[in-house]
Amino acid sequence: MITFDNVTKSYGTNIGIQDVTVKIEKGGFVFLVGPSGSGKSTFVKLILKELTPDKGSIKLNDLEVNRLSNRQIPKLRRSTGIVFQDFRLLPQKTVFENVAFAMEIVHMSQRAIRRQVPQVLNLVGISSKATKYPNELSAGEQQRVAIARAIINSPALLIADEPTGNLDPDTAWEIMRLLEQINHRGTTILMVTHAKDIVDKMEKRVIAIDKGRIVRDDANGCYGAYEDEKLPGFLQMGGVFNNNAE
Amino acid sequence: MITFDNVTKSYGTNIGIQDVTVKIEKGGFVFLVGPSGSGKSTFVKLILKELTPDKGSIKLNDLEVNRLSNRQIPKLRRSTGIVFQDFRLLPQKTVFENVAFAMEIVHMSQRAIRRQVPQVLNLVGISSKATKYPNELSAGEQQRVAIARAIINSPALLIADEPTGNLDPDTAWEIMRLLEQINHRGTTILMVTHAKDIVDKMEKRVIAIDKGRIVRDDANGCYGAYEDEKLPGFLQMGGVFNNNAE
Amino acid sequence: MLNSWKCAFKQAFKQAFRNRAMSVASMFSITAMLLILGLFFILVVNVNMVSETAKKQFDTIQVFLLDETTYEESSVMLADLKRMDGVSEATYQTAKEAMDKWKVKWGDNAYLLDGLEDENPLPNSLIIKVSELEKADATVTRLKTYDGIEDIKYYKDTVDQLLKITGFIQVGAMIVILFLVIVSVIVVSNTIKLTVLAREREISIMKYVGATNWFIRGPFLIEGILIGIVSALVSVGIISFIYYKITELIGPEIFIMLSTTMVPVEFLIIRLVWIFLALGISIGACGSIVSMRRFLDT
Amino acid sequence: MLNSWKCAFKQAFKQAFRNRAMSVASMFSITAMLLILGLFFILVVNVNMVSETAKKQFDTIQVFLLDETTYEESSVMLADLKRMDGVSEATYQTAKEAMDKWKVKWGDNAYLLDGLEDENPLPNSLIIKVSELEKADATVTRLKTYDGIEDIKYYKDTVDQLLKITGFIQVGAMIVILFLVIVSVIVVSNTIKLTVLAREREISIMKYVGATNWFIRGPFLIEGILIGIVSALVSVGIISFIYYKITELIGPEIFIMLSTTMVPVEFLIIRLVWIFLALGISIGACGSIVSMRRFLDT
Ligand SMILES: Nc1ncnc2c1ncn2[C@@H]1O[C@H](COP(=O)(O)OP(=O)(O)OP(=O)(O)O)[C@@H](O)[C@H]1O
Ligand SMILES: Nc1ncnc2c1ncn2[C@@H]1O[C@H](COP(=O)(O)OP(=O)(O)OP(=O)(O)O)[C@@H](O)[C@H]1O
Ligand SMILES: [Mg+2]
Ligand SMILES: [Mg+2]
Repeated sequence: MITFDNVTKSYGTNIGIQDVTVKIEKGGFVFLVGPSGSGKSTFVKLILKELTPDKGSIKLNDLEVNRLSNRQIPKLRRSTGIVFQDFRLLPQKTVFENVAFAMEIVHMSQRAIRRQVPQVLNLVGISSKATKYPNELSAGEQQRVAIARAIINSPALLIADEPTGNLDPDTAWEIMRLLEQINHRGTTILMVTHAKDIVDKMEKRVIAIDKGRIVRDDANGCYGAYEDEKLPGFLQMGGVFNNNAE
Repeated sequence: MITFDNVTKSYGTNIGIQDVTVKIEKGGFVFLVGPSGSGKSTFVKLILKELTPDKGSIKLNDLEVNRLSNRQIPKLRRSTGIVFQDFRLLPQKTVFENVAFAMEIVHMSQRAIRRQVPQVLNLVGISSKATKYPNELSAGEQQRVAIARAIINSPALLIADEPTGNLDPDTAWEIMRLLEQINHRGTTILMVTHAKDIVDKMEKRVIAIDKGRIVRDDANGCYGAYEDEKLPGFLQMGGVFNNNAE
Repeated sequence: MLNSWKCAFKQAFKQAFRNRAMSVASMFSITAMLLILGLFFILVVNVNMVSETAKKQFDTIQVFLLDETTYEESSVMLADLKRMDGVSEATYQTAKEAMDKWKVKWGDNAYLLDGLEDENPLPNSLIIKVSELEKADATVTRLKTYDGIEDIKYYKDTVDQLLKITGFIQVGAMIVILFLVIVSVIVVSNTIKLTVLAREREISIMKYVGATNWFIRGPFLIEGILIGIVSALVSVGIISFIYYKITELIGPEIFIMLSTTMVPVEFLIIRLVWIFLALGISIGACGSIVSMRRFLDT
Repeated sequence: MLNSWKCAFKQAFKQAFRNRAMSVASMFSITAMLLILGLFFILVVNVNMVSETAKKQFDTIQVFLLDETTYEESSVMLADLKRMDGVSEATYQTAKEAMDKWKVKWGDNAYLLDGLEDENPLPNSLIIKVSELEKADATVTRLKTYDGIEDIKYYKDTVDQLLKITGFIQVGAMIVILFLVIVSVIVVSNTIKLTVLAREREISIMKYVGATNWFIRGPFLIEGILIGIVSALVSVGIISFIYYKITELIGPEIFIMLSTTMVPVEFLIIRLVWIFLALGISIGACGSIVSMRRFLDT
């Protein structure tokens, strides 16, 4: 489905990603993890041609993404469901219209829109907010609207950049269940996340990235081992503070 | 420090918070948890008079927040450090300037600004990004800038709405250590979060809110028990999916 | 396709309504510029009318005949002249008739001429009226080829001056109107650019979600056109009203002073509606397309 | 305090630079509006000059004396007249002098007057020049109280007409300029409103972080003023250049046609700089303050 071949993308002196070579199979469910600023969002943006790589080639199915003309980009994006880290909801449209918009751009009929949108809103648990505008929603609710918009067209590929960052554990798990369901229907899922417990419990393939390079690629992996070493250190320091205070 | 007395705030038909009565002591470290859309951000916004309550009184120290005139609001906000859930960085200013801005509005000298800003940026681990603009940062980096801006004036009260939502566990823990350090120096901290492991391990006071009402208030509490019951259910369902796929 | 245009229209109306502040702002700017243009249009049309009337008063060429020229010879000239292009009238005037005219003209001072009647020093003459002042010169050139003519008199200096002044006014007005159109386009496209700039994020989000350029442009375009139409109609309304009031107020005085009526309101409205609609729509449409280009091309 | 103004200035420059697109857009709009205003200013100043010159040509009152009025009697009148307010010159003209003037005036046709010289039908007269056309009527009323006067002649109709026309032009120009100023203010404040609207988020963030209204307003205000100043200078430059070119091109012709020179460029520049700076600065400053109000009052 997705093939990165020696891809490098830097922002001036900042490293985005560096020499990344990776392949994600059709129908897979992949977690992309890594510390803040390690290049995860850059990876995602490259797939959607929001950014152009400095070097290397990116393939989506058999499509050479770099070679797409400006006219072909909308088609690429329409065939992919995307949950952006910053939601990117249209501020002038209601929740319903935001989700409907994704269907309108693929020229679905108004009838189909009126039938499917409420279903999806229900699925992510925000059907009661259909007529609200994004700025009238809590962060978690906005995130769920973004998820609804991404999945409404049953895309072959769903890319989610931190889709549970603003959700409480319960809702987060519900969303994960939803994603797993969608994955089982055949959709390839690439999910960027920091949620250690989710990654650990799901036992899916985990690609770990650090400073723009892939440092680990585990089928059935877990979030990462490094933090186990540091946590006691932290608790110890917390202890030191406590002692000082007492 | 903060006293809510029977405070209700609704948005039209939407409930924000309802009949909330709570007191947070000076020097305390309090977690505010609850499902998405339960009214946590509303609670925070009420303290800063970003919203006005429909009913009830809110006191900050001995200040009756509702009774503040428009001219007094800036003073209230300047005396409080705030990390917004949506960061709210000034897009036209660099990281350095964003943090410096918080010092400028309290009329600190340029010398003090030039000394302290780099220190704080270093503390949150983004000193290398000082000259970047917010839209050139990853989400986690933006969040850390927001934290730096909130703590730079050593406020007596620090309110953080989901300050680790976009951070990897390592960085999140570093930030938590920082907050604890600040707390030990006497700053009252109110932190809204969904990070179950952080809340559980910190063993601080936890106020749980649901549908706008306070449902639990534990000194040395944990994130919540409810999810323990549901998790097995989810795993079970995941199992069902797996069976289907095989 | 039809469906998608219907959709675009609905979107445009919604957008325009939800962006009330911006739509109203753009509308105000376009209306303001059209008002200025309209004002100038009115000035130019009326100045033209006045100068046309003024020119009519200098359309006479006097041809003084030699005393020895017979009536028959002059009749031949007259017939020839009448056939000329640009001559609307040509008559024979005897010395007696000329003297009578002078007397009328002199009014109170006519007694000065009393002594002259018997030995009338005035010659017989031909009085030629030209239809277009610009052709008077050609007529005079032709006249000079005739025999039996003592002198040709026409208000060459006045005519030349008048032609020059009206020419200047016309050229000046064209320059000013051109200038105003350019300024209007700058101001309005700026306004629209700002409108679009303020919605940069909205546009970029649409792109990220996979909307094609025309899908995004459609509603903006229609919105621009709608704003253009509304502005055009509003400004025609305002201009017509003001102009109507002005004609009512000073029209009669102008008539007395310059012996021309002002251009009637209806004449203006009909022309202005079309000019303004064309301007408003093209400004609105081009404005939105041009100012969106930089967001769409990336 | 001083420090904070320095800071505000630095901020304003940075802001203006980082918001180049917006700043340039506002600047264009303000410049455009000032250009239109300047154009009108030029027109009005020149029309005024022409009409003043025209009025000078009709500043003469002719007083025809009865034949029996002696030179001494008329001298008394003359002395009295010279003391009158609004009279700049008063001279005695004999019948002979008057006839000579007529001859000069008639030029080619002067031979018509030849027979009249001996029995000169023209009376002695007083020639009065008035300094202000508007006071001619008062002078005439005074003259009528004198004895020994046969008739008073001055171009009352022409003068009245001229006064009316120049009056109309002046009132009209004031209305048009007022209208233009209003339109400019609308357009420019719209532009600034849009600029601010596009930075609504920025302003609200500053408020949430605890900045006072003046702290936020300062840089915007200074930015507005800077833009106003730049626009004023740019438009004065453009106007002066264009006007200079125009005077060079058609100045001499205008002089020949209307026997007035055009208003010199320097005269215009000095006035325009101040008017435009005042307008630009106040538009920029008021624009930004007014359009920020709605964000700051909440
Ligand atoms: N537009 C940009 N201009 C310059 N540098 C950028 C830009 N976007 C990202 N970067 C830098 O590239 C690096 C990778 O950013 P990226 O957004 O991919 O990180 P990330 O892994 O998504 O982090 P997070 O978990 O915090 O979202 C960061 O150091 C960031 O500062
Ligand atoms: N401006 C608004 N207008 C209308 N309703 C609003 C507005 N802001 C919030 N709400 C509603 O009030 C409720 C509480 O919102 P709030 O932002 O306080 O939730 P939260 O606890 O912060 O959620 P999250 O964890 O997702 O951020 C939500 O149902 C939300 O839809
Ligand atoms: Mg990211
Ligand atoms: Mg919230």
